[in-house]
Amino acid sequence: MAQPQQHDDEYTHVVPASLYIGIWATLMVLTLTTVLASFAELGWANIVVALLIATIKGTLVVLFFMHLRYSPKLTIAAVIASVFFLFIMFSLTMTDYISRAWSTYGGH
Amino acid sequence: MWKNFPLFPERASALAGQVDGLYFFLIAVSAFFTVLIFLTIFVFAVKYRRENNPHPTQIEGSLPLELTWTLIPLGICMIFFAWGSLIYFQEGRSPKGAMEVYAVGKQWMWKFEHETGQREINQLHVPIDRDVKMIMSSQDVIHSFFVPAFRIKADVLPGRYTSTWFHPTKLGTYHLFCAEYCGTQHSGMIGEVVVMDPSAYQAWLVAGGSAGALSESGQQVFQQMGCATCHRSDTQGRGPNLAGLFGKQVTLDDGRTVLADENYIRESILNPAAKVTAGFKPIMPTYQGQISEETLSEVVSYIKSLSQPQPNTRSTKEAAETGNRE
Amino acid sequence: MATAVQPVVERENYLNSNYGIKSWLLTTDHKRIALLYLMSITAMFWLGGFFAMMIRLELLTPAGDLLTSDTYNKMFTMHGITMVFFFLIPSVPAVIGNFVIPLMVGAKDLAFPKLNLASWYIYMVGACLALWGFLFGGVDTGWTFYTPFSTSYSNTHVVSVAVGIFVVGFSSIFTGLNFIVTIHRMRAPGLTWNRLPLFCWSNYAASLIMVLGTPVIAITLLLVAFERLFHIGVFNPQLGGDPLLFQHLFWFYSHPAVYIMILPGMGVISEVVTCFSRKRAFGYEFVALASIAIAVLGFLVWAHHMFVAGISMYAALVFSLLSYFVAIPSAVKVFNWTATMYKGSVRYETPMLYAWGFIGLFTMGGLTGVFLASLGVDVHVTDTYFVVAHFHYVMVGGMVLAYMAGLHFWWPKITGKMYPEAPAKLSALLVFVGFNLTFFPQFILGYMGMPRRYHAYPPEFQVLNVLSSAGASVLAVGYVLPMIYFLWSLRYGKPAGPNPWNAVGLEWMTPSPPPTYNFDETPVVTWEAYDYEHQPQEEITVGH
Amino acid sequence: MVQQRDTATFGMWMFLLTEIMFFGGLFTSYLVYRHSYYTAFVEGSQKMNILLGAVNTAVLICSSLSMAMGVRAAQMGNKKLMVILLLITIVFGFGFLGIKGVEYHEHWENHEFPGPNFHFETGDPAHPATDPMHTEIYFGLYWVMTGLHALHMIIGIGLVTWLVLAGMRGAFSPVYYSPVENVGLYWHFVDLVWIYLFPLLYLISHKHS
Repeated sequence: MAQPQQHDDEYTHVVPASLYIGIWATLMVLTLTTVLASFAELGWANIVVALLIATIKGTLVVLFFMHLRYSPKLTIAAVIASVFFLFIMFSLTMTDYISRAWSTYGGH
Repeated sequence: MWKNFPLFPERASALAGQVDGLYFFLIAVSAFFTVLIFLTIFVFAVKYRRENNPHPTQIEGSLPLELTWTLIPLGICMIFFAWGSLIYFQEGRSPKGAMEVYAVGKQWMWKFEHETGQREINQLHVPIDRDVKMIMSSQDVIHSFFVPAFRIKADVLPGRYTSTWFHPTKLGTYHLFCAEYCGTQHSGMIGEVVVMDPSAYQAWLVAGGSAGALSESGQQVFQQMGCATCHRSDTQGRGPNLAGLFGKQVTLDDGRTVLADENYIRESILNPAAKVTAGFKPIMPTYQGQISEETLSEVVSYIKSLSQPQPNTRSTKEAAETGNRE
Repeated sequence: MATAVQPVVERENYLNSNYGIKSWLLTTDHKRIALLYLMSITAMFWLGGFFAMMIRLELLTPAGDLLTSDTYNKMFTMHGITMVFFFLIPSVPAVIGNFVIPLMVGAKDLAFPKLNLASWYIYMVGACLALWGFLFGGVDTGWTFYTPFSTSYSNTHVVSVAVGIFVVGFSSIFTGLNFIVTIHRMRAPGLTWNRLPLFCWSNYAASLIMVLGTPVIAITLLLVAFERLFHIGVFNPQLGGDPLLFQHLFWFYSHPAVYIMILPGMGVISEVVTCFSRKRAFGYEFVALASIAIAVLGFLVWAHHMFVAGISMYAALVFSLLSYFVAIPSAVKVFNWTATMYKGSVRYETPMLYAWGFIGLFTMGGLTGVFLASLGVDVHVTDTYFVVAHFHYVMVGGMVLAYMAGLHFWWPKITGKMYPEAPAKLSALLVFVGFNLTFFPQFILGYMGMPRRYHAYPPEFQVLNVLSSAGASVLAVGYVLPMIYFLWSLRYGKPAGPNPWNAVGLEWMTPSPPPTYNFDETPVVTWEAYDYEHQPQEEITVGH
Repeated sequence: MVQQRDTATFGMWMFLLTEIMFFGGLFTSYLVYRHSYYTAFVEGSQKMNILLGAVNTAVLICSSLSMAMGVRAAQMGNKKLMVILLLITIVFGFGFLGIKGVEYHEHWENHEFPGPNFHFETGDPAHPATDPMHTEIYFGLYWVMTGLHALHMIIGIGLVTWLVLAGMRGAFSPVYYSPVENVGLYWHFVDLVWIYLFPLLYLISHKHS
C-alpha cells in the first residue's frame, strides 16, 4: 500500500478503562457547570462560556471516546476539514446578515 | 432590418452606458481568450497531427508558463472586480433627493404609488432626467423589478423593503419584467416604464387622478389607527416623537444604534419589539396582518415627510393642489 | 497490436461470468453497477431531453400557445431537476468513475462494494419518488425551489420531488465516500499520488464536494418539506422567516454542485487529451491541484447567485472577489490541456473531437461566468437568458461533451467492442454545431433582457428564439445517433482488444471487457502517469 | 484485516463528516434567527425544562461511556461484557428518548408546536414584548433539530441492537470488531450533536425581559 506509515499496534490501541471513566466524570462535571454558568448573568459572555464548555466536551468525546487521538493523520485531517467547511458556512452566511443593516443593495 | 431584429437593448439611463462599457470590455477580453484557445487547438491539431509528427516530444511542463497563465488572468480578473464593484455601488446606492415611487409586487402584477398620490398598475410614468428611487415590497412571493433599458434589477421581497434607482435619459416606453420566477403567470407579470418630458409628466400627473399625496393619506391612517396618541408631535408621548426621525441614527434600549430608514420604520410598525428606542418601553402592539402593503407605504411616506418639512411637503402639497383643481 | 491475436473462445469477464436478472440486481461488481447507473441515467437524460424539447417548441412563438403557463412552468422545472440531480451529478462519477476508478488504481473493486450497490438502489428510490411527483401532476417551483413560493404558494407535488432529491443526495454521498476511501486506501503498490491519473484526482475533488456539500441540500429540502407539511416557519416571511436564508443554504450546496458536475468531466478530458496527443499531461501537478483548488474555493462563492436578491453589498463584494479566484484554476486547466497538444502526436479520434469541443465550449462558459461574477454587469444579466446560456455552456457544452468523450473513450473497455468511427465523428460534429446554435443566441437574448423561465415573451425576441429551437433539433439528432450506434456496436462492433487506443494506465492492461476481479494479479506501478515516453508504441505488460 | 478495519473506520468517519454538514445547515439557520430574533429565542428557551434537558445530557454521556467500554470489551475479546455494556447503552438510549418524549408531550399540550395551533403567551399579553411568531420560528427549529437528533438516536438504538444480536452469535473477535467500532463512532457523534443542542436550545438566557 501507498501509506504503510500507520502502525497496527498504535491503531489497535486499547484505552485503559480508567481513562474512559475519567473522561465521563469530566463530562458530567462540565454539564453541571454549563447549567450553572447559564444562571449567571454574564451578558454576551453567556454564549461564549456555553460554547466554550460545549466545545471542550465535544473535543473530549471526539479525541477519546471516538479514538481520534489514536487515529491515522488522514482521519484527523478529515475532521479538521469538515470543521473548516462548517465554519465557512457559518461565517460567510453571517457576513451577509451582519452587514445587511448598513449596506443592503438599493439603500442610500 | 435591425428594427425588427434588435441585437442590443436600448440604452435609456445614466448608468446603462457604464454597464455597457464594462460589458464590451468583458466581451473583448473573452473574445481574445476564446479565439486564442480555439486557434491554438486548431494550429496544434494540424501541425502536430500523427502523420506530421509521429514522435511526440515529451514536455513535463513549465513553471514560468504556469505562473504566466495564473497571474495574468488573475490580474485581468482584478480589473473586472474593481470596475464591476464601482458600478455596483452606483447601482446599489440611490442618490439623495430622488423622486420616490413605492412599488408592490403581487402575483402577478406591479402596483405603483407615486408620492403625489397617483396609482398605476403595470405602468410606471416617470419624468426624464430625474433620479427615481423605487421602494419595493412584495405581498406574496419573491419578484424582481427589471428594466433592461435601464440595466437595473432588484428582487422584491415579502416582509421587507428593497430598493433600486434609475435616471432616465431617453424618452420612450420600455419593458418592465418580473425577473424572479413567481408562479403560473410569471411571464405575464410585465409592464412598461414610460419616460416623459417634464411638461408631459406634469400633465399626466394632473390627469392621473390623485386621492391626495401619499404622505397625506398616510397621515389620515396615522390618525385613524390612533398612532398619534402615543407618538405625539408636541410633547413626549409614550412612544418616540417621530418628527425628524427618518434618516437619523436611533439608539436602541440594548445600546445598539440603527439607521432609521424605510425598513426600520416598516419593522417598527409590523414588529415593534424588535428594535425599541432607548428610554421607551416595548408596549406598542404589532400591526402585522392589520395593514396592507399599500397602506404601509403611505404611513412610511408620512413618517418620512415629517423629516423634510421644507422641500418635500411643499412640493407634495402643490402637486396635490394641482391634482385637486382638476 | 501484439495481443490482438485472441483465442476464439471468449475468456470469462464481468459480463459473461454469470447470467440472469438476479446476477445484475444483486451484483456488487463496480462494473455492473456502473452499467446499471448507465441505463438509469440514460433514461433520465431522455426524459429531461423531452422536457427540453417541449420548452424549445413552446418558445418558437412569442405567445404562450402550445402549452399552458402551468404546464410550461412544470416543463422547465422538471427539465432542471431531472438533468441536474438525476443525470448530470451521477453522469461521469457514477457511470464512468464507477467503472474506471478501481481499474485505474489497480483494485479489485471499490472500497465498499455493497455500499456502491446500495447507492444505486437509493438513486432508484429517489428517482421513483421524483417520477411519481412528475407523473401525478408535476412540480412548478423551478429546480431552485425558492421560498416562499415553494413552501407556501405552489400547489404542486413539491414534497415528493423534494424528498426524492433528498434521497438521491445520499446515493451521491455514498458514491463520493466510496471514491475517497478507495483512492486513499486501495491504490496498487507504487501508485503514489503523483502517479495517479488526473481522472482520479478530479473525481476525488468532486467526491469531497459530494460528501461535504450534499448533506446541506438534503437538510434544506427537508426543511422545505417540513415547512409545507407542518408550517414550522423557518422560511415563512409571514412569521418573520427570511426567504434569503433558503437561498444561502440552497446555493451552499448548489454552487459547489456545479463543480461536482464539471470536475469529473475535466478528468475525462485530461485522460483523452494525453492519450491522443501521446504525451504526459502538461503541468500535471498544476492540473491535479487545480481540481482540489476548485473544490475548496467552490464552497466560498455561493452568494454570487444572490447579488440582486437583497443581500448586503459588502457581502456581495466579498463573494464577487472569491468568485474570480475560482475562475483561475479552471483557466489553468484549459491552458494546460491546450499545451499538452504542443509537439504531441495528435490523433483525430472521436473522443478527442469531443475533448476539443469541451475545451472550447467550457472556455466560453467559464468566461461568461466571469461576466456574472462582475457585480455591475450581473445586476443586468442575472435571471436572464444570459445565465441560462452560461450554465448550459458549462453543463452541456462542458459536462455532457466530456461524458460523451468518456463514453467513447472507454466504450471498448466497457463492452469489448469498438463503436463505428464515421457516425461517431458525425455525431460529435452535430452536437458541437447544434449546441452553439441553440445556446449562443441566448447570450444575446439575455443581454437584451429576456428573463429566464418566461412562457411568453415580447415579439422582438422571436428570431433568436427560433434560431435556438432550430439548434436544439440539431442537437437532438446529435444525441440520438450515439444511442443507435452504441447499441449497434454491442452486436456488430469490431472486437476492441485490451488497449485499442494504445493508451497507458492500468485500466488498459486488463482484457476488455475486464474480468470480474479486474486483474489476474495485483499490478505494481513503477512508472509516472501518462508515461507515453517509455512505452511509446507497444503494449505495457502487467506486473513487474 | 487491520487494513480492512482501517478502511471501514475511515469510511465511517467520512459518513460522519456528511452528518456534521447535515446538522450544520440547521445550526446555520439557528444562528441566523438567533441573531435576528434574540429576545424571541430567549422567551422560547425559557419554556424548556432545564432539569429534564440536563438529566438527558447526563443520560447520553453515560450511554457514551457504556458504548466506549463496550467497544473496549470487543477489542479485548470479552464477548459477554461487550453484550452487557451494549445492552446498557440501549437502555440509556431508550431512557433519553423517554425523557425527550415527556418534554415533547409537555410542549404539545402547551401548543408549543409550530403551525395553526401554535400559541404562545409572553409576560403581559396586552403589550407583547416579543412577537409570538418569532418564538414560533424558535420552536420550529427546536422541533426539527431535536426531532432529527431523536431520529438519529432511534437509528443508533437499532444499530446497537443488531450488534448485540451479532455479538451473541459470536460474530466479533479482537481481530474483527470494526462494526462495533463504527457503530460506536456513530453513537458518540449523536451524543456530540446533543452536547451543542442542549446549551443552544435550553440555556440561552434566564433573564426575564
